[in-house]
Amino acid sequence: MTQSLWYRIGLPVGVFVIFVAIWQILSVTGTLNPVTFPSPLEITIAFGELVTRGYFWDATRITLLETLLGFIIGAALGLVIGALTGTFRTFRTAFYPFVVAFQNTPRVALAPIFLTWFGFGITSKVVMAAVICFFPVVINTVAGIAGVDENAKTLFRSLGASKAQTFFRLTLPGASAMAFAGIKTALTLALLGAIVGEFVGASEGLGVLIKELNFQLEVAMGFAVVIFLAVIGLVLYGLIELLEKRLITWARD
Amino acid sequence: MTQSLWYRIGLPVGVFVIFVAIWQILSVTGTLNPVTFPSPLEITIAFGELVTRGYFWDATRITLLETLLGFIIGAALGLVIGALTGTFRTFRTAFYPFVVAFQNTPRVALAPIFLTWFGFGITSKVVMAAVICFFPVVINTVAGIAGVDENAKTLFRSLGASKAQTFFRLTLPGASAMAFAGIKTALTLALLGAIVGEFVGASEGLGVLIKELNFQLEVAMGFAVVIFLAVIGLVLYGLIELLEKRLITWARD
Amino acid sequence: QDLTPVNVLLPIPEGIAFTPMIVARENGIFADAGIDVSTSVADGSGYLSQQIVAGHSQFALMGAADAVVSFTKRDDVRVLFCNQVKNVYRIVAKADAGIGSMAELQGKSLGYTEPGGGESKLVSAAIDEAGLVVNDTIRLVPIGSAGPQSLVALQNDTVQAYSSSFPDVAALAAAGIEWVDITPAKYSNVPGACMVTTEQVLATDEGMAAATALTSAWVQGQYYSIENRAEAFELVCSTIESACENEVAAEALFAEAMNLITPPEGHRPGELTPSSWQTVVEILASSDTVPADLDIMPLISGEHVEAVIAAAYAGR
Amino acid sequence: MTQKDSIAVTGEAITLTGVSKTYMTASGALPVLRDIDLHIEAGQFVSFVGPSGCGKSTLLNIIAGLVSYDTGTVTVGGQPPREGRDDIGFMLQKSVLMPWLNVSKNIELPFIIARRRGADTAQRVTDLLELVGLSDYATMNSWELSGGMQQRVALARALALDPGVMLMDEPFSALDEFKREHLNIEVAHMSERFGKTTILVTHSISEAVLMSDRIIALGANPGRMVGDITVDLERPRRPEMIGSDRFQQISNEVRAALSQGMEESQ
Amino acid sequence: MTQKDSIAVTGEAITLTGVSKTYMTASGALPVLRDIDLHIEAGQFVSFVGPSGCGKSTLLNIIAGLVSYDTGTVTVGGQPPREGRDDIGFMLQKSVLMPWLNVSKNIELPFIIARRRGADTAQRVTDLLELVGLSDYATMNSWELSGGMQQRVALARALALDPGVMLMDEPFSALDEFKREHLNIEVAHMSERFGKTTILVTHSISEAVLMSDRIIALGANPGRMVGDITVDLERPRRPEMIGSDRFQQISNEVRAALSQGMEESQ
Ligand SMILES: Nc1ncnc2c1ncn2[C@@H]1O[C@H](COP(=O)(O)OP(=O)(O)OP(=O)(O)O)[C@@H](O)[C@H]1O
Ligand SMILES: Nc1ncnc2c1ncn2[C@@H]1O[C@H](COP(=O)(O)OP(=O)(O)OP(=O)(O)O)[C@@H](O)[C@H]1O
Ligand SMILES: [Mg+2]
Ligand SMILES: [Mg+2]
Repeated sequence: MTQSLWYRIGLPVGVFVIFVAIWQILSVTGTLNPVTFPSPLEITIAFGELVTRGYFWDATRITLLETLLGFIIGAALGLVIGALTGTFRTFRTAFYPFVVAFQNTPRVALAPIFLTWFGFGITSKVVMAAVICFFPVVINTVAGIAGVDENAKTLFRSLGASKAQTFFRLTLPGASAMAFAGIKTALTLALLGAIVGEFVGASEGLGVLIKELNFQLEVAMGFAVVIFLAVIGLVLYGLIELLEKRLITWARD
Repeated sequence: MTQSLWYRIGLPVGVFVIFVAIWQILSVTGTLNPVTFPSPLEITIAFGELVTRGYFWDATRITLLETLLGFIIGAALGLVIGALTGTFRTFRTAFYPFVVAFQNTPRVALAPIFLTWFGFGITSKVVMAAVICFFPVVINTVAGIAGVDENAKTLFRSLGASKAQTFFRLTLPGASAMAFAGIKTALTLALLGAIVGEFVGASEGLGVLIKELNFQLEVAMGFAVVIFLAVIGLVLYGLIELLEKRLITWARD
Repeated sequence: QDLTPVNVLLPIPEGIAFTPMIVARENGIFADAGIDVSTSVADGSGYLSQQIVAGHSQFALMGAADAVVSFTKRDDVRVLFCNQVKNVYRIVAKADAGIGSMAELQGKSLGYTEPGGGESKLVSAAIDEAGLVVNDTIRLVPIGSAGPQSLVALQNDTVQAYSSSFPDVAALAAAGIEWVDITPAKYSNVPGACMVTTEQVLATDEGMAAATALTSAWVQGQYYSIENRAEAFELVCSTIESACENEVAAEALFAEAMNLITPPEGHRPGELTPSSWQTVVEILASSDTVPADLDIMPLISGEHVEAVIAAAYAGR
Repeated sequence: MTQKDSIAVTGEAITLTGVSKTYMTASGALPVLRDIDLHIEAGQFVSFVGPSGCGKSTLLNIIAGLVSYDTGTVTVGGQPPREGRDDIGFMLQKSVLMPWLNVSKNIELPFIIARRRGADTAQRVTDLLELVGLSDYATMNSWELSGGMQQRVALARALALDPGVMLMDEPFSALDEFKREHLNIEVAHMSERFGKTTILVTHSISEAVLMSDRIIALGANPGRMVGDITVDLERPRRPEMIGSDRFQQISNEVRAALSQGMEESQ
Repeated sequence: MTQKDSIAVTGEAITLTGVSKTYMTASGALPVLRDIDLHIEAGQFVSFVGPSGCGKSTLLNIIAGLVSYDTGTVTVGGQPPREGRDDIGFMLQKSVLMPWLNVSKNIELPFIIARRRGADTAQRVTDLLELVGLSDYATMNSWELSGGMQQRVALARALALDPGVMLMDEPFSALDEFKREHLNIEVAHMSERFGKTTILVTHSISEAVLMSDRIIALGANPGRMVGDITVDLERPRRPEMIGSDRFQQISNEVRAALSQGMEESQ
């Protein structure tokens, strides 16, 4: 019953090709309005033009910078807060309800407020990215720490391990697989946060570029940028998965 | 070691009160700029005024409608696609990569496109909400189906259960606890999607109201709306948890 | 009798800026003309032009710059009238900054709402003309439309001047910022938001009828608003409560809105003037968005457009 | 065909001739069973013991019709096995009760799947509950029961359609030794009382001796029969027998057969 | 204090006098152990058997210093127990190897925690690996080992600091009967060889008889000693002994003590 590699790769690629082909045909026959729904060919050509433009790469750099800074800050804070929450009962009781409450607030509504607090440079976008990717890391870190094997804890106690030893030699590695799952989600969310931030107010970045292309009715180019963002999302996801494989070598299934 | 109820409720409430008190003091002493950071008292008063306004409740109604419609459509589709993906290997191989790829796209970037495709009425916000809450449901449903006890499957086979019987009497209830966890996330995300949609273009709704109040520099009222959204998020979360408790009576831990 | 439904796309939600439309609706002028006008809203004109060019919508009220860009993409795009006959975009300096003209922005920071859109083109054109260079002799900061963030940016001197559409300028004025208008004079008569449609719509009897009814009723709304300011203000505030939450801001905004729909001596409200449209082309051409030799006349004239205009101003 | 209003005596004979089975795995063909010849008489209680991975479950699944075989023939009550035969009851290692169904609904499940729920089903469920001593727990949630009670519900479910043949794959492995002995005796009694043909897969030699009429010892690589030991302890079985000399003799016979089988494998 | 370069003989005596323990739970006070008096000589191998929940683990944890007690005194090698005493080795039901550490790093863990890693640690780990027969697996990931191999790593780890006392809480419960017997014998041999005082908690009577010098039977509600049976089988122990008459006699004695205890509890 194991599927061959050919099947596992061929089938989705086939589906993709058919999808694009139908889209192209619908475009050529005029069923799809070229203004609101450019054809794959037009989008490809537009992308070809886009990559020759310096401003496109500037925008990409800015957005990536915001994403990565936001991710690093958000994930690091998430790990620290998650570790505190998971380790100290009182901390958990006192602050975790707020973490959960905050996670249930539609955080885009905060974008304008961040603009006010953190200014018009990249800081407010970095903060938006950080805030949005903070929560999954906290929640997964807490869950990971809660999931550390009780037997292993007993073992460490019996060995007379200090609090620090238990934390660094058991809790941290034990929770890391779970925490990393949160970190993986966080990276994608950081990109989202950066784009939201740019939409609300920014002078540079791919979010801004989408708006500008929209004004100029360069719809195909706008689509190209959106698809490019999807690819960035996938590449970031792939990279973080690679990192995970290297760091959490012992995770199975 | 069990914490008393008093402690579990008193501690976070205490933290909240202290937080609000410090905020109020900083506001009164002028450390916080009232334009960017109105005091809790001002926000409370502004909220008191807001609830007397008809337009506030109209906006609430619209946003809730978008959220709930988007949630119902997105969650229902997510369940169906998740069930197909989880049940049929070929379907999974062919389409799941796209589900994952799409999940990694910053979907706010799609908001303008949805506006173009689905018009300026509430449809585009409903679609945004649906799209954003679709994925967690798909992913959790697939995971839930994958997690159905192999032994139970063998039991059903030994009883000679038909595909339909196995699906409705084992797979569906067996996956429901996991799927519901996705549905819980989805509801919060639907609210987020609706607000994002409104930010990009809408004539009514709480997202629009936030913009309008910001424009008039009614900052305290703007904050009140954001906090109100947080409360809506929490209430929705609470309701869906209640529903979960009623439906998935057998879930423990 | 049955009213014909007409949907108009707006770049911002209904509010004080659209007083003539609200007057026309509330006072039954639209109904008398046989139409029932509803609106849909997107965040900015860019989305509206897409809808018009794609043929998904029949009428949209959009910035003049967007109308011109649409026209370059689809040559049967037509403008019927403008809601404001004067420039809706302003470049203003804080009164205490000692800036009296564009040229004096040298070494200063100019706030503007956002990149992309007609306003940013006007800003770049104005900066070019003043001989300034962005990121060198002048800094541009996107501080968004009126709101706490732009107010703070002005208060704490992050920017010394601001460019945006008139409602933002008015709202910030109401919040205590004193302005000096430094918009170059040549831009003062650039049209504001204008009603855009296509020949495709006007070529049908129904489309022509709707366009005529919409234009004449809206223009009547403009006349009424100019002549009965107090009543018009009252009407808008009672119709759209949320827009008048801050009364001072609302009044300031209303005054400015009226100023912009009030035509210069010898002109009619909403009237299309070729020279002001030519200015729009110049602005866009300076940033290579449209060709400098674009012939703008087909956009604002032609058999159908003229027939609509003739009917709208009949008797005025 | 089967009586529905009481627990009937309906043992069926099981015959395997020359059964072989090879799994195709990613790393090549894996022969799991070779040339199994086995005849089990109607009403006999047989246990399969053998090292992990020797093919006990595979063999049981073949008899249940859940797994196909490559060569040979299998008949249960004269018919080839297939899934969903309601004269074969299957009981797995875990009790796998559906947590969303209460105790009696769990027992009712086979009737629903077989589309045989009728006017008499409720009565039948009541009888079964009484049989396994859970009459007072009919409407309990299945996860509120202790492990042993869950096993009894699974037993009632396996008996629901009154099968002539009971197949049990390590049904008691989740219990501790004390509870296990207790349930062993109960199941042995039930089987004695209704004369059903029963096959039990187990890792515990004493469990096999305590319950069975006959023990089949299996060896690994590939799975084959390395011993066929008759258990001539009197019935009904009692826990005290565990200490008896005869019990120990038989246990040692099984142990010896298994050791022999292991050596041959190496 | 302890020799580090070889596996030393360092058994220590364990004495409990009048030990009682009551847990405070949400539903009130739960007396778990009452008046336990027990003296275990240096080098003795003792098993605790008894029904689930009777307090076996609690008693073991008290001796390990992991759980406090209410009344009485406990000494291990003359000292009161406490966590982190490196003359007490603890082995749990699950082998709990750290998956992020390879086999030898897992064995090294006690040295690291006790801040006793030195120049000779590597040699010591090599010795231990040899002792448990895993020399070839030093750099394997712990999750790549079979269950039995994992148990042996856990054993090596428990022996790492060369403790005089070994405490084992159901260390073999995860294994099937065949693997289990094999490991039982190995551990019995190790204990014989090094003369360590050993306490084993188990649910399996035959495991207890096979390995121990003495078996303490516990009864429940609250936990108390209901039997103290001496196992006079010769050493070294061999698997064949399981079938012997003496083995069965002793098993039955234990069984009887447990039944007795259960009746008293009801
Ligand atoms: N579906 C399958 N595909 C491939 N190999 C299988 C499959 N099922 C079982 N096997 C292999 O067949 C052999 C026998 O498996 P089986 O489950 O019958 O053993 P068992 O005797 O029941 O073992 P245990 O006592 O551990 O339950 C094992 O080597 C196993 O890995
Ligand atoms: N931390 C605790 N708090 C409260 N009660 C506890 C605690 N630990 C154990 N108990 C209770 O004490 C009793 C004895 O538990 P213990 O784990 O010692 O039993 P055991 O004999 O080891 O059982 P098993 O054979 O199931 O492992 C049980 O009723 C248990 O519920
Ligand atoms: Mg098996
Ligand atoms: Mg225990």
